[in-house]
Amino acid sequence: MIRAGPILAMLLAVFALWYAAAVPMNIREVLTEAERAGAAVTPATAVERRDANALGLVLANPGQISGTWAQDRPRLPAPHQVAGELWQSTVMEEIEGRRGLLNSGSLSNRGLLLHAWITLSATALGFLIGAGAGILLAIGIVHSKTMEKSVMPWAIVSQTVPIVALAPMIVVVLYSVGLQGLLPKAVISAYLSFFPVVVGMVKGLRAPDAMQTDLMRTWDASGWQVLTRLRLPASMPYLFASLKIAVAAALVGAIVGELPVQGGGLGARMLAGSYYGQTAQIWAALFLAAALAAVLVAAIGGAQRLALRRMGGAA
Amino acid sequence: MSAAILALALWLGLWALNVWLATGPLANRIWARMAVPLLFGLTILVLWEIAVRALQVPLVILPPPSQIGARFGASLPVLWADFVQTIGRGALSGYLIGCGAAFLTAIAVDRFVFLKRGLLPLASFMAALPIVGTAPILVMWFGFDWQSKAAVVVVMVFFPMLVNTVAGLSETTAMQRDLMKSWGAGYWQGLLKLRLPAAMPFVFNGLKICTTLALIGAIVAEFFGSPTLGLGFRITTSVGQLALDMVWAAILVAALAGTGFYGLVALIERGVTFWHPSQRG
Amino acid sequence: QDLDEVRLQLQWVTQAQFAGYYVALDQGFYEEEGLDVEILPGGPDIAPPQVLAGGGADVMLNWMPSALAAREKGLPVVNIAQPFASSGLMLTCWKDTGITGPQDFRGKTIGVWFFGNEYPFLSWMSQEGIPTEGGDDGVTVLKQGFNVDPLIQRQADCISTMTYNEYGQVLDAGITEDELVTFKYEEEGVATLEDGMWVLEENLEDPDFVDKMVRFVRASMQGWKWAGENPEEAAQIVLDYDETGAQTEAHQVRMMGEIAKLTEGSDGSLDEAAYRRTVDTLLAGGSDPVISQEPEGAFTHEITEQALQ
Amino acid sequence: MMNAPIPQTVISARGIDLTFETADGPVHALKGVDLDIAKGEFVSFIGPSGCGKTTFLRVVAALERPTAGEVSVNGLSPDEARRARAYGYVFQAAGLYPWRTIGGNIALPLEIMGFAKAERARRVREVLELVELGGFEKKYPWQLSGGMQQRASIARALAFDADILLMDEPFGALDEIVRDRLNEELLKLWARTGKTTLFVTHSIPEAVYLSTKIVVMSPRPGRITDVIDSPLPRERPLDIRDSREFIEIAHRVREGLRAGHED
Amino acid sequence: MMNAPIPQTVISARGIDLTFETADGPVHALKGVDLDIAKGEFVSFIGPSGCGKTTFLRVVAALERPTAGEVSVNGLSPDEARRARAYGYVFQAAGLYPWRTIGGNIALPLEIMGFAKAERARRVREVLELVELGGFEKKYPWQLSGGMQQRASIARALAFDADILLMDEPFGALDEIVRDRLNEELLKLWARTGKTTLFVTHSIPEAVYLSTKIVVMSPRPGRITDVIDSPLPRERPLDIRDSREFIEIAHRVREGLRAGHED
Ligand SMILES: Nc1ncnc2c1ncn2[C@@H]1O[C@H](COP(=O)(O)OP(=O)(O)OP(=O)(O)O)[C@@H](O)[C@H]1O
Ligand SMILES: Nc1ncnc2c1ncn2[C@@H]1O[C@H](COP(=O)(O)OP(=O)(O)OP(=O)(O)O)[C@@H](O)[C@H]1O
Ligand SMILES: Cc1ncc(C[n+]2csc(CCO)c2C)c(N)n1
Ligand SMILES: [Mg+2]
Ligand SMILES: [Mg+2]
Repeated sequence: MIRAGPILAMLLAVFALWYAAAVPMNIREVLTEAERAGAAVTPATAVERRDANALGLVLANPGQISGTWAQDRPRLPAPHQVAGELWQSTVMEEIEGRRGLLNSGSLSNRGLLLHAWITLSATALGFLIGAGAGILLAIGIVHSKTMEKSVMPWAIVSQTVPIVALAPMIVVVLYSVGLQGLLPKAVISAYLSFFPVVVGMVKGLRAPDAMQTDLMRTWDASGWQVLTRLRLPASMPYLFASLKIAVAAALVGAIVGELPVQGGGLGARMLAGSYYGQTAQIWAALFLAAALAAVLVAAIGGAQRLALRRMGGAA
Repeated sequence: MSAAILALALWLGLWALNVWLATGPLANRIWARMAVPLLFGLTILVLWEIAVRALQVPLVILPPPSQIGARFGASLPVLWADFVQTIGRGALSGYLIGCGAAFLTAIAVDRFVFLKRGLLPLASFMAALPIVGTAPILVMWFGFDWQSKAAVVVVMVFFPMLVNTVAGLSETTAMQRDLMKSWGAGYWQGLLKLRLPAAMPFVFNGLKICTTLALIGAIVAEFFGSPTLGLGFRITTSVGQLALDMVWAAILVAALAGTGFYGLVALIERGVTFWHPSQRG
Repeated sequence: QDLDEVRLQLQWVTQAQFAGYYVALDQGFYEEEGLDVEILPGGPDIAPPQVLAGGGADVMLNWMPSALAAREKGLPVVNIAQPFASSGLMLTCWKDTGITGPQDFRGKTIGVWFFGNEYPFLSWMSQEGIPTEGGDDGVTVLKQGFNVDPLIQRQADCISTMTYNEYGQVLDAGITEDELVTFKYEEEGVATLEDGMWVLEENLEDPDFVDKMVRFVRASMQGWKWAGENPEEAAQIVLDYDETGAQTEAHQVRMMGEIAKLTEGSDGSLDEAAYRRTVDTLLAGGSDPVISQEPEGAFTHEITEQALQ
Repeated sequence: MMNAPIPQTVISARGIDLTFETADGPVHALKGVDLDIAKGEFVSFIGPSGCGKTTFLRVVAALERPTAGEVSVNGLSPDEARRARAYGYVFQAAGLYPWRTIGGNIALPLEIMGFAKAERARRVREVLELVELGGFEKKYPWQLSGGMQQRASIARALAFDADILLMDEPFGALDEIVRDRLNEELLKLWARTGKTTLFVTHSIPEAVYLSTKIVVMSPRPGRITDVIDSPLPRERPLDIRDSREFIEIAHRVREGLRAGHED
Repeated sequence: MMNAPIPQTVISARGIDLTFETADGPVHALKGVDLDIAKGEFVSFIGPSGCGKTTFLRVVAALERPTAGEVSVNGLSPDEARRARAYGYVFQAAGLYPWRTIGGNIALPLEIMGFAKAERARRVREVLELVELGGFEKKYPWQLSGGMQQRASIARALAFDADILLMDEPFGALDEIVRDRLNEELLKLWARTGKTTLFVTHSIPEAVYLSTKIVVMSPRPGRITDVIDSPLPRERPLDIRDSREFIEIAHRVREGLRAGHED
């Protein structure tokens, strides 16, 4: 209860701000519509309003404020519009839609749930590939000076390549060499998620202090024993911290990989929404994606608690 | 077949040279330390060139590095203008505004538990908003020019910077804080003389992460509308024109700029956090 | 029996612009021809010629300027059929900006699609003698995103629209036709051919491939015919195939109506006069022409001739 | 276990209880602690690990608030005394700020208290001499050995001339020889300045050697089991440690400690 | 400063030099160290901070390679001896792995050395009894007090029955009473097992109480300044510390230390 208080207060503040911001953001179009409908607005013509200050317009036409929260294609949809769209495109679509769960027996492609699922599966696959590759690379880096010196700088450079910008092209190229379905998106996901894992795991695998590794030496432990008995357990807190970042990155990767809209997914949904000027649709997909990220991060947090409990819950 | 053997031989040879450079008697020389990653990069480029030529990959799929280099050299003025537009205007101003705002917010969040409890979860939610969705909206709000790119960058860098700075500000040990208290230090004194210096390693961690994010944000935002220049513009239009060499030349600019940007921040970090164990080597 | 596989790369997301193909698929026209067709939606980030080059598709739909440019870039693509007889491209401007003709574009901001589709606009401007570097004397060109917001938000004075899609979106946004001025490329004499079917030249040496294409074109044209006759159903079929579920029915029905006007009068074979006009427009592109030489062998009538028998 | 009130009491604790609420349940760190400390006294606290020595010092310095009971420092509450900058606190570990040089570390409390620049420089030089670190002003903490860092942290606590010196095992990490020398110096310093000093240690000889009063504590809950007023003279050469009185007091302290361990 | 060769020498060091190359220039940690240690001896190393005690132990355990000189352990090189698993090393801090229970920590070297599961369980139980931690097998390190952790770490070093025990200030962080108790127990253990033991400490009484031989070192560069063979009997009750011999040896050690500090 004590913890929920501030969040609720902040949420309220955000909603209030949001509603307030929607007024000047949308006023111009509202006035234009009102003018078309024959109402008297000041200034009277769109040309005059074009360079007018938005706040000034609001003050000059206070009667039109409620219209800014009820537009069809708002610049900034009001919270209840987004919530309504979310409700429509998840629950209502599945219940009532021609292709919804109730009527067709499978999730509707006009609803968001199917797209969230598509994105989620690409994210999961990409995350597994990326995290796995990241861990292996980190192990290599920790064990080989040459690997460290040659690969590490390029791992950094690799992240300065605007992969997000290349994603569509890569997906196309992969598609043309026969990689289809989830895999091309997962490759982008993996590319974005491997880096945080490498950085975190290199730190984590090096976390044991000199004494802990020296002890291993006095027992004449093999490299493999040191890895499994010391480095890996010691790296767990670092691993989970980076996995949380990585899973969020993987989600972004999957969404970006959906830019070529074949196959659907939340990314395709957002873009298609933007092609057809469906603002509410973009916002709904956007919020669902953020919620998905929150769930994924929370899931990793759960795994973390479980693992740390099994490891004595010290950290 | 012979190309495969040639590639393999080259790979093994260069790798062996690298092993020797990295672990051999010269390993501590500065030039050897620089040479190792460069040699690794060179190896990849050579293998790329061989692969593209041997497999006769169509130019419109993947051009060889030599052609990319030639295109880069021939298009310097265009690429320079793109660089100025995307990185000089969009990324840089967004980076400064976003990181600055996050820094100040972090100080407020650190001061008021209420904000920490209320704002941090919201900020993390905001961080999860994918750029693909936010960019079109921000382009719609802020117009086609660099301002909308800066806005996208602000949204992208805000959260990582906030989280890092908040973590950094609470990085002091109880003893360090107690000392301040025992001297009767006020809030601002504690902030300026203790918490901010102690936070610097984290602040720079955030600043480094944000360099690449800023770059990516500015470029991707250009997909959703831009004037007729900029790296993102160049990449998309060139893909459309099948000028893949130009696409890669633009990517090269982005990677060079990103690496330079990152290196610059890392350099400043060295100067500011010289005292931190990770910098003392 | 074994069906021959054909992959078709569209140049935009699933919408009624491609109704003929979806109808042919849905109504089994392809199957009747012994074809197993896979339709790959496109989008603003997919360059169909690249997909073709990489072997990701057998046929692509492309606008002729972009395809001819690819041809000059060393990717020999050949037009095998041209179901779209006329162009749907136009500029849509606010009337209140005072624009009445192309000469009024000076000093204005205009949104243009790039990605290979800027060519017709650039050659039009160079024919008019209007520089495109901005300033009072020239037009300021924006790379337009893929919706009509820039016009509605008045970030641009004019934007590119297609008669069948974006123009409808502008009207859907509540703007009335008399608030707008439109310039159809067709009417300005700078029209270039749009959605044509293109394949790689080397594939045409393979008789089996040619035979496959003949059947493909035949079935596709049958689809277009059916779509023109049953616009409502065609729109519904398109909606069913849309994987993003983003379009609305009303919009697709209207789009189908407009598309039918563009395919009208085409039996799929390329009209050489229209081809001539397209090439001339492109060659006239001023300082930075889209194509620098007269293309050769960029089309063939072989397929359509066999298909129409 | 109260000792008679002494004139000019600087610190007076009455019935201090302190309970930490932890996830595993409450930890009773201090229970019914009464103590009076007169001006200029050198009081050592000794007791097994976890008996509440540190906690008591922290209560005096207003770094911890007791659950029950009253502490007054010069008639003020600990918090008022803290804000009046009455304390010089030396923690068990050196606790130097790594981004400041030794000189900068010592100057830090002076900056915070608003000393003028020249005065700061003068004082830094002075206390550095005192702890034999002249010439190390420009070095960073990590460039010094543990013992030198500890001395720098003592210098920092001395620099601003607080009335009350609180030292929590300041010599824990040092070897016997250095420790002896620093003990001698601390004693001299104390004799010269007459600062009221509260000193925590684990070493019985150290406690006996330094103190005018030794407080023996027992753990869980932390209580005072013995308060020994030392009969040793103020002048104490190192070899006083071989004297009968010294050995007797040491014996009494050890017995007190053992008793604490037994319960 | 060599003592006469003793039959059955286990460790023999001849002219050991060790110089660390650091950014600030070379640090001479050890210089010309000669030492012979016979089977079953208990050797304490004492000397000011930074004199090279730890470094010497590390050289013996093959964790550091000397710049010059020869060490042999049972006629082997230190590295061969390490691979023959001749050492049980106890570091200054307990160094238990926090993700393993006490039992798991003790079993770890046994796992690594390939002991069978039943044998591991048996030994863990045995050494836990030995250090009086029976019943704590399933606890995690942080659930134990510092003293108990230290005992667990000693148990870990004992479990695999190495010939040579190397202990680096194992009791540094404990209070006097607990330390006394552990000293007594360590002595009993040593008497029972007869393991050759090398023990680093800062405490003179501890060194004298435990050792058959005390090595006094001086710093920079680390040299041996005195080697004292203890005339004390093997059986040592705690109050032997008040005996004349004890005090005499302690005096000699203190003098040796002071001399080291002077140069
Ligand atoms: N912040 C805290 N939260 C919970 N328990 C605490 C806290 N601080 C101290 N304690 C507990 O209070 C008791 C007294 O601790 P204190 O640090 O005062 O002991 P000490 O006498 O200084 O011991 P040492 O000699 O080991 O320094 C201990 O049992 C300790 O575990
Ligand atoms: N890895 C290293 N690199 C550089 N110098 C080192 C290193 N290890 C030890 N030294 C230096 O070698 C000298 C001897 O160190 P050592 O740890 O052996 O001292 P010690 O006698 O164990 O001291 P203490 O009692 O403080 O533990 C010191 O001056 C120390 O600074
Ligand atoms: C990046 C890109 N921009 C423009 C087009 C041209 N285009 C061809 S079909 C179509 C849809 C109209 O509703 C458009 C805009 C393209 N293919 N790709
Ligand atoms: Mg304490
Ligand atoms: Mg040591």
